Amino acid sequence: MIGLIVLSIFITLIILAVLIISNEDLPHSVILFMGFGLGSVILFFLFSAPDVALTEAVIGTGISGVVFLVTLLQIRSKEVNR
Amino acid sequence: MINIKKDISIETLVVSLLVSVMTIMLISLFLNFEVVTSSIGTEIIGINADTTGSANAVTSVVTYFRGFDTLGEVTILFLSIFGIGLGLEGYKDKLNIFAYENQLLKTAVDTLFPLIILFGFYVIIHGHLSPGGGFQGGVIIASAFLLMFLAKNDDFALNHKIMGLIEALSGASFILVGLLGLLIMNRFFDNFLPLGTLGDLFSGGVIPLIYIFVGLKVSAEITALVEYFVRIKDVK
Amino acid sequence: MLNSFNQTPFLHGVITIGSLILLTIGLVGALTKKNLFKIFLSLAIAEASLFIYFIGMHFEVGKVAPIVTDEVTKFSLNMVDPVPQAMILTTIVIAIAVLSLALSFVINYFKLTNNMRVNQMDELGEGK
Amino acid sequence: MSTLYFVVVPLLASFLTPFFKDYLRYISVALNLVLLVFALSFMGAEPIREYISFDSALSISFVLDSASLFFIVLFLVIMTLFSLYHLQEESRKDSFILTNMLLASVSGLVLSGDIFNIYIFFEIASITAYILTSLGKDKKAYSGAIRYMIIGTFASIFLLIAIMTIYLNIGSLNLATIAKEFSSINENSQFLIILSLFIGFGIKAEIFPLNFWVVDIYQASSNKVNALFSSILSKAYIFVFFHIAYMLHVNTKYLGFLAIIGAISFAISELSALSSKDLKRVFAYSTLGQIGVLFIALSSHSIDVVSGAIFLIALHSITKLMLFLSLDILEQKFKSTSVDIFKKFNSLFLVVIFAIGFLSLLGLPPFGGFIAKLTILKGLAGLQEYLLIGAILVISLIEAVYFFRLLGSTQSSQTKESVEVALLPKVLLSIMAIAIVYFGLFPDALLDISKSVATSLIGGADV
Repeated sequence: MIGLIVLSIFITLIILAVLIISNEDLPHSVILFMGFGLGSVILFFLFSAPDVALTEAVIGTGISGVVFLVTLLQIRSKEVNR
Repeated sequence: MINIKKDISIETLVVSLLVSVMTIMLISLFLNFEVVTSSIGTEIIGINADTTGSANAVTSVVTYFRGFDTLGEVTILFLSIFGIGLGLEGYKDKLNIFAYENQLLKTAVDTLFPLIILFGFYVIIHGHLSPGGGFQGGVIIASAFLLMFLAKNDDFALNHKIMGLIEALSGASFILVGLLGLLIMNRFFDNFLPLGTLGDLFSGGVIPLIYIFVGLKVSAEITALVEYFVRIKDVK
Repeated sequence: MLNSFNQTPFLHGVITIGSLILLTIGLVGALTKKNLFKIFLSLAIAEASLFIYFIGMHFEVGKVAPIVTDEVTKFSLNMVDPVPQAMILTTIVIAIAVLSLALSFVINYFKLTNNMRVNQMDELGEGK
Repeated sequence: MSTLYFVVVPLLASFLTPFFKDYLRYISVALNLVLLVFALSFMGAEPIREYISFDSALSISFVLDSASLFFIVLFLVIMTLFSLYHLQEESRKDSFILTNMLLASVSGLVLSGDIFNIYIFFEIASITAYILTSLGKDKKAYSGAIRYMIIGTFASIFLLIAIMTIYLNIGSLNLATIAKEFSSINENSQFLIILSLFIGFGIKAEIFPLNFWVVDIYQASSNKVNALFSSILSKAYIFVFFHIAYMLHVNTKYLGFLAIIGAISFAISELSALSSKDLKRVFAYSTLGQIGVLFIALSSHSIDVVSGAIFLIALHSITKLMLFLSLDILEQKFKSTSVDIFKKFNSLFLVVIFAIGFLSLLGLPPFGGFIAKLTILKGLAGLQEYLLIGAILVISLIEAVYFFRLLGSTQSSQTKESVEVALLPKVLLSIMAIAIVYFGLFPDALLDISKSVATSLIGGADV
């Protein structure tokens, strides 16, 4: 079944990527981006690469999500103040 | 969500067309070739058990065969967090941007914090036996500190002197392990400790040692990164 | 019929086409979007697609992770290539380092100018 | 005697920065001098290939042949002069860490014999450059740094594509192995690898059509940073690109393409420089022009021409360092880098320095630049590339227009302000000026070295 699972994950990832880029709402895109990271974590796990999966989970999804969100918060707080 | 009128301009169309043509060329190219069956990776799998004594071949590539890349990687992390610090230092303030209190989180974090730290060290120390290692464990430790920042706002402060010391010493020790290899075995990062039995916690020669230093450095650095980002406050 | 879906060539085909489409989406996004935040998101997607491609192409159906455990008791050629995994591990860390540096610059720039759009960054140029 | 010290010692020093406190500037000078002596001790030795951690191509290797040694020595000389110039200022943590990182990364770039390791050093050098650009901490600096990061991420994506295609096709990362196997893989993959390498390194080596961003970055950065960019960073990228190109025995039709691109780059940059009103931009355009000449010469696949290019690299590095540091003195006085400040300052010393720099860049006797251009033109004549010779000569005339215009404006009758140059910069600038004149009058020693460097660069994978 691995072929079909990989295919469906790829389709999800492509839809997510289009949504991330075309979305007008920035926080929305960041959440979707973390979902994108989760999808790639599953892919890495399926590809017998648990090390990379773990790294992508903690770094690619966790920390980069935090960094993106905090950047947004910074920009938002300023825009509200303006 | 997709606003066709606004999103699709001539520029977008041209760029999309060009990149798509490139992609189709790449796809037709990549679909045609066979991945080589014998690579340096397969050779490494063949000799790994005897040369490094690490049960995780990825770890032995990261810390031993391509240990110098890992040094570069640690350097990049160090450098970029240094750069972030240079820029954001001026905005640093005691208040953090999460200006709300969550009593539940506040209570839970006291139990969770040591557990997460413990888990982080577990991942670091078992880097040569199971998936994980210095980078992953280091980031897990840093995430415990992130939780602290979220829960306790101003009540939680890091001692920057100790952080800087950990960072400097672990980075320097990482290089010194390499230099010891150069002095004893005449090759940088070469193993100068007994290998032990494959699969034991105390095995793999210098690999656990290197991963501990990498883990300490990464955790200190990512914690600093998170702190810089979380504690930015408008100066005005 | 269903069996052919589980063969390595089909899998590699899916990985190639899928990740290159992701790469295209990322590059197009980076080239056409005007918001700095969106540009760096798109670049992150483009990089992630390369990681997926590289790991995926070294996987073949039935191969296991290159780790000796209780079930897999010795190193054999039925394991996936560890070198690409080590390379991608390194590259993921580099990518997040570069990304967070970029975002810190964006924060600094925004605090100075209140501007997030790349086409309005007109500080540099002839006579400025 | 490990070649690794060139990379590891600066890294160790920058990791240990918190312990050095106020002595950073002295440590910086000492470190550069020690490494320079260490590098000179390799002079005349046989090429060395050193494997790190494991004695086969499974591990990373460093290669020290006369080409990489030449570049290491050149970078160390520049860095030593730069750190000496820095002695007059306070010790600063940021400049210490960044210069050391820059030194480590460019040394790694030229020494490494492993394509993925080159990528790592490429990234270290890039990040250092981003931070150096942002050091000004104002709108301009951040705007420049953000642009640099966007374009730099594109470069690293393409470099990654090249490395992945290489590993998928050849199954090795060692440059020597790749060089052996490269001709046996399929044509399309070869083309893809070369194209991706060209885009990846071309962006960083500042070559047309990938150099539209460079001038803005130079304008955003301070003069000292520009001196480093122009005399160290771009040279390292150019060397690595041509090193890999020659190792892979790239088809001559691709090399011909590079020569044409070089000529276009030269022409466009010099034409843009004519209308530029900002000295930083003028010097940046001039750097781009010289890089165009270097691309013409380096892609010729002939030892005579390439040795001229190596000579030009050495001369151009020293000249640009001198010019940017002199501009730095002027900027500190006038707080501006507009071309108008050339009419305002009154200092015979600086006029002489600028004159030597400009005339050497133009390639007029008796300065070093003349010998470099003469060698390149002679070699090209030997190859019967008369079109390229004509192009170089015609475009040099354009170059002459704006350089003489700048020199002429120093003699204008406007009211002048005298500029005092402190002793240390005066000595350093004089040393560089004397070096330029010296290499113009007695070029033989450097020409011999250039020839051996060119031989080992073109010979490629023979270590």
